[in-house]
Amino acid sequence: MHARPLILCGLIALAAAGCRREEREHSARPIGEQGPGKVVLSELFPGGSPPPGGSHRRYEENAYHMNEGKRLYSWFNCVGCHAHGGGGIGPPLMDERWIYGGQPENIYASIVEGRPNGMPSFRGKIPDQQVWQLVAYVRSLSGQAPKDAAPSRDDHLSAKPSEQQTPAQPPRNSALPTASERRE
Amino acid sequence: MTAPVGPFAQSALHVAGPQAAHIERLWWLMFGVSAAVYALVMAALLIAILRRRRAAVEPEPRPDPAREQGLGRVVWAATGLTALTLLLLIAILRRRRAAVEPEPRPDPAREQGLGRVVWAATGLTALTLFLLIAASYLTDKGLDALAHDEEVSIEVTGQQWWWKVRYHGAPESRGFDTANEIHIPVGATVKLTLKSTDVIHSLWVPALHGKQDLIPGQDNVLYLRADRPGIYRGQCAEFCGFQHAKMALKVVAESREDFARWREAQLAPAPQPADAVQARGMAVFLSGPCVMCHRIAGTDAGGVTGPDLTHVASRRTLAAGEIPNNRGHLAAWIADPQGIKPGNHMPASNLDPADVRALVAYLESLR
Amino acid sequence: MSGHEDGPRDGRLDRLATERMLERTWATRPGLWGWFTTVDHKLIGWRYIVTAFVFFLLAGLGAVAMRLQLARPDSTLIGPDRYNQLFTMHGTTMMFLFAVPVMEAMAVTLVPLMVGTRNIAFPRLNAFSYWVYVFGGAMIWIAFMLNVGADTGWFSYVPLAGPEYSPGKRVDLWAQMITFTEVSALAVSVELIVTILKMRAPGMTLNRIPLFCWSMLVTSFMVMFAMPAVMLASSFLIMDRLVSTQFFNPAEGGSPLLWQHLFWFFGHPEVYIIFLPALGMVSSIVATFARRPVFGHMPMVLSLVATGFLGFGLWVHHMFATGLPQLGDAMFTAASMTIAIPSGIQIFCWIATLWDGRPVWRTPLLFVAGFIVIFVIGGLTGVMLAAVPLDLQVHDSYFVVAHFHYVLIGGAVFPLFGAVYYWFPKITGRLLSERLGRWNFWLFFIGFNVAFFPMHLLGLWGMPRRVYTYPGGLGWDLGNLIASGGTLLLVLGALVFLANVWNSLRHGAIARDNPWDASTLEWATGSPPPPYNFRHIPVVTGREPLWEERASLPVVTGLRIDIRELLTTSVVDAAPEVREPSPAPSIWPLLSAIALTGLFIGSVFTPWAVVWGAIPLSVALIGWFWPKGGAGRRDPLEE
Amino acid sequence: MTPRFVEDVSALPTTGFGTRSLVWWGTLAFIAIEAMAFVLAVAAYFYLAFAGGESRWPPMHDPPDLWASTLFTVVLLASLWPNLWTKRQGEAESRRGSRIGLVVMSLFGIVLTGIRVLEWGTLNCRWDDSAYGSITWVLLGLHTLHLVTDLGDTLVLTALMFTRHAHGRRFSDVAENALYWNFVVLAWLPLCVVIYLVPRWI
Repeated sequence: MHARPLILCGLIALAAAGCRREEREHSARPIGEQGPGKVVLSELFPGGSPPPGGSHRRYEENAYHMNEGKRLYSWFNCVGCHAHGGGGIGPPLMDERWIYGGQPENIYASIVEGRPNGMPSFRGKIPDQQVWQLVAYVRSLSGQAPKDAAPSRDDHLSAKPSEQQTPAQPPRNSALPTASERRE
Repeated sequence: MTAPVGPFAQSALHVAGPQAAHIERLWWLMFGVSAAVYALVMAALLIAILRRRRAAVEPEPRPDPAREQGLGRVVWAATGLTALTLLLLIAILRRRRAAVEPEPRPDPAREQGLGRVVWAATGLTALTLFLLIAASYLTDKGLDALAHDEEVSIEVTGQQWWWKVRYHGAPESRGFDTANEIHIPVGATVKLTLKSTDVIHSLWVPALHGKQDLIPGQDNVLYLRADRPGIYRGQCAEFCGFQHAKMALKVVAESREDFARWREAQLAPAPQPADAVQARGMAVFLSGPCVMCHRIAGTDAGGVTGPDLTHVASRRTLAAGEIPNNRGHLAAWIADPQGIKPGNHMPASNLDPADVRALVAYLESLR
Repeated sequence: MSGHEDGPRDGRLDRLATERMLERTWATRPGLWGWFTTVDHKLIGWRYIVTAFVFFLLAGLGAVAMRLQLARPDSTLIGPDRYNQLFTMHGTTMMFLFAVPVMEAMAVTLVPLMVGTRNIAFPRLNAFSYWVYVFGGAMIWIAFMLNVGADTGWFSYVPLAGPEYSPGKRVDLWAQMITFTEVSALAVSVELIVTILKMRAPGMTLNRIPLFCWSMLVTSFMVMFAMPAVMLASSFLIMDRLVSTQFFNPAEGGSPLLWQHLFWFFGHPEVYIIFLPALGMVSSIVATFARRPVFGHMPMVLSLVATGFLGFGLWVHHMFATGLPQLGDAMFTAASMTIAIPSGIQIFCWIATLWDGRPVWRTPLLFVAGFIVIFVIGGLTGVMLAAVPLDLQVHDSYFVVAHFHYVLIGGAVFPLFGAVYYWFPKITGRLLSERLGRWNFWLFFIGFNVAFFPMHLLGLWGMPRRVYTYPGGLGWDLGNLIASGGTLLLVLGALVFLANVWNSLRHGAIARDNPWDASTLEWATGSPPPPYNFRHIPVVTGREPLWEERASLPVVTGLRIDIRELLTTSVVDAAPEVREPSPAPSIWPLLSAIALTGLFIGSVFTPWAVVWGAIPLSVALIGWFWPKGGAGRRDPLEE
Repeated sequence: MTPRFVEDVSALPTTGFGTRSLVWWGTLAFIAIEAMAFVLAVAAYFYLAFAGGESRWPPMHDPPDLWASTLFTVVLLASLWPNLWTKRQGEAESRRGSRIGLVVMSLFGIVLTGIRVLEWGTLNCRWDDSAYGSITWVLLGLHTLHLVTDLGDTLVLTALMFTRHAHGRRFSDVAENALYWNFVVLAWLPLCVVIYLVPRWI
């Protein structure tokens, strides 16, 4: 009997979290409405700057968006260079090292603007919402997303533990990889 | 909004091929048997209810059998499903009688008589069921009788929420991809290999055959034949998510000549733009979001996750049977796919209206 | 043994003193505390029934919303996301939160009265099962209100319900709801089996058990052997989604069809779990109103048992379109059609009973007649669906929707409403209105047929099920409009029913002990029954005890009445064996249910909740098991 | 209705063993439910082995090592004797015998749980490697759940037997607890064959 109010409070808390996590918005805003106010073009971007409006939080806390990001990651062949996060031709995405910053708007910029040495620009090709979905998913690769919203295992061959089970690795900025590192 | 289709283009009772015809025959057999059984049961129930109506006026523990028989005949003659229900209604509304003493141990002789009737009915039920099992088994055999020497071999892959259709050729370079529309020659056996890359779907073209599931990790096969030319609608029959309702396809059964002509046309690469507008459309296609998912043979567009658009203009519908394929609907679909089919995987684009016009002109040229 | 020897016994005191003492011993304390701690099977049973009907109304409202959406082609009233949640909630609620629980609830209320005992076996487990059920149901509906409603259908086929295609917690909550309801259903079935086998009144030998109790016995056994399948399946699903097991992932050695096998191994018997209790209700009603015993008691019992066995041999007929080997298909066709025989026998026996009896047409019998008229159609279409070739056409079409509504509404809901009209006076002490009852029946009967008969045609004409909209021009428009119209009649019928209940509770005619002059033991006590059910445990001398002993009721004496004591008897002959103490009220079942709820819901978010949640659960269970008081007082039971 | 006294039951006992005990029937029913779960889990194992996506079984793993399970099985079977002895003590309503038996059985339970912990390390697979790993873990997990549950029961009952409640119905509880342990032992034998030997055979 005394547990009732407690349960109620718990439910309300869960509800608030649940709504953000479970929303399924499919009406993507059309392409062209570009994300963060200014897209930085320099090669070196300091990470750690607080997100401007926090609009990307919507994506990172939302299971559906992150799952969409996961689908697009494979549909748009990100796997081709970055593998399932382990890296290959491109840098790995599941560790704590970020050359161009590991904050959402950094990753957003990398996708939209492209980066030297192979990362093409997808400006005009990937609608804004899908870029944010990809950003959220990419961050979940290094465990940056809430565990109850991050994608679980694939229904295909599992190349790595699911994003849900990836331990969080807070992003550290690192300089451009040295030549020797790149060769590895 | 919806693509026009004829009435009963997706009906299991308006069949166009031997497989579906076998099943339709079984249906009518079962319907006939069931209707007869139902009429008998209802008649029995009705008599059970009606036969003692006089008892209320003058109690009669053992009614005269001859009269009972006569009453039975009358009621049997009056049998007919709706009529029976109506009679039931009247009979019940007219009955009013005081509660009577219960009879905890009914007369054994009467019980024996009832027992004989019940056993006879049970035996009859078993016999009927046996016949139906046999009929079902024979029909199943009949479905298998369609020789497995297919003239056309088609691979259908279910995807959320459209159908990828691949025609195998010999050599394989004579194969091609299309979507949401299957052309088959009339009178030819067609083999459909059914696959899925995401969730379970089910292919159902009632006019030609029953349904078969498309299951990830498992290939199912369906043989069918169309005996009449026509356009038959089919639809996904296994719940597959958001847009399960709008995952339709057309089967176009045409003469062998028409089919051969269609096949040759599909094999060709996409035609080059014929004018400046189309050329601009092609440029928009190649530089915009379209290329991320769609392929047009003969161009740089090589996306494989969406439908192949090499000959998109030759298809009758867009968005898996949802809208007719014409200029207006095509433009609407490009501008706002989420409005037409919420939740589907095609994102809205924010192209300049002139670009959309050019893009539509280009896509319309891909016959 | 010591300490049980002394104390007042029934039969040694006068009637009033006996009743006063029994009342003091068995009554539930007034107030909230009593409400939370009661172990009286009647209170819990009524609570169970009311809760199940609330879920019935919620799911029914969901159906109305769906029919509004489908009334016209290309309707945009409800979008796909909401619609998919709606039909999932409708199916899930109807099957897991209404149909099975309401049948078990009727049994929890009636079986102890019918077999002539003072309380159900393991009454604390009974209280626990109710709390678990209500928490599970509340969880899934609160989730639905918060837009976290499951949206993969009541069958939740993988991979659609798997981790990749159903992100978020929607399906996890659904799967956990299964766990809740299964725990409660399994607990109730154990209670019922033990009550029916061990707690029957002396003299109620095996062949004198009322048909309703037989049907509940068979049902309970079916629950015991069917529900583990779905618990296993839903556990696999949760583990796949939460800790990345690979049960249903074909790329890693799993199989999506494993889900279907496990689900339907439960799912088909489930239909009979819902249907068999209804058959028992029909038998009770027919016997009472035809004024004679049901014809063919033995064939009826054997049919129930046969249905119970055959029910486990049919699951593959839900999977004919998955491409299984043909020989297996043929076997399942034969098995599926064979089950029509025991069903047929029962229908024939009831008709024979009505034929030979002198039926009194009150509302309960009206519902039984409606049941036969509707259910036979459902049975016949079921035979059609068992034929593989025909199934390939109509499977997952509206034909199937029509079929199982004919079977489940015709076969279970109509008898259930008949049963409510029949036993309402026993439960509440007041009769429902006959006039409103008839309105209720005819609105239901006509509304049901108008709503569901056209669906047969829609299915044959190619309309698949589980679609949130459909295009016009395929010949489906009119049928859908008619079906939606029928739904409104059903709603009216439900309103009449609610009005009838509401009105009767306040102004209904007061019921005597045995208002219908029925033959089974529940009518031998007051309406409503006192907390101790019977002043003296009756002795049964025939199949229709109250008809055989019209002058006075033979009873036993010698049970203690100052403590909760009841009589257990031998399984076959019902010879008295033990004066069995029965547990007193306790708060621990509720606390255990809360602890279990915490564990279940927590485990949706982190697997470690299973470990941490086990601690409060263990504490609560130990509290439950730990005996109270000193010698001579009742000790709690282990299970 | 007017009652007519026909029989006096006041001489009946207030507790019974075996089929005369309600708890015995309840225990049996729960055993049946759990046995069904085991049967279905084993069926799922064979379904995955023969009809799942793997061509080899076990796929890319060695079969589980045998030493821990052999030790477990031997100790488990050895526990049957003290268990049956305890059951007889309960049925004889011997307070001392029941106490000794329950203490011994608690020790057996603790030792077996310890061996079980080691056993998890010998499976040579993880639950998320493949369907083989998943079903193997679930089979072992199901049995562990029963093992731990019964250990918990036994510990609570042992504690009870040393309190003032050690009389009357406690003895039938002792007998029913022993019945459940028999189930835990018997259920293990087929599971052991499936988990440890079947991968070597197919």
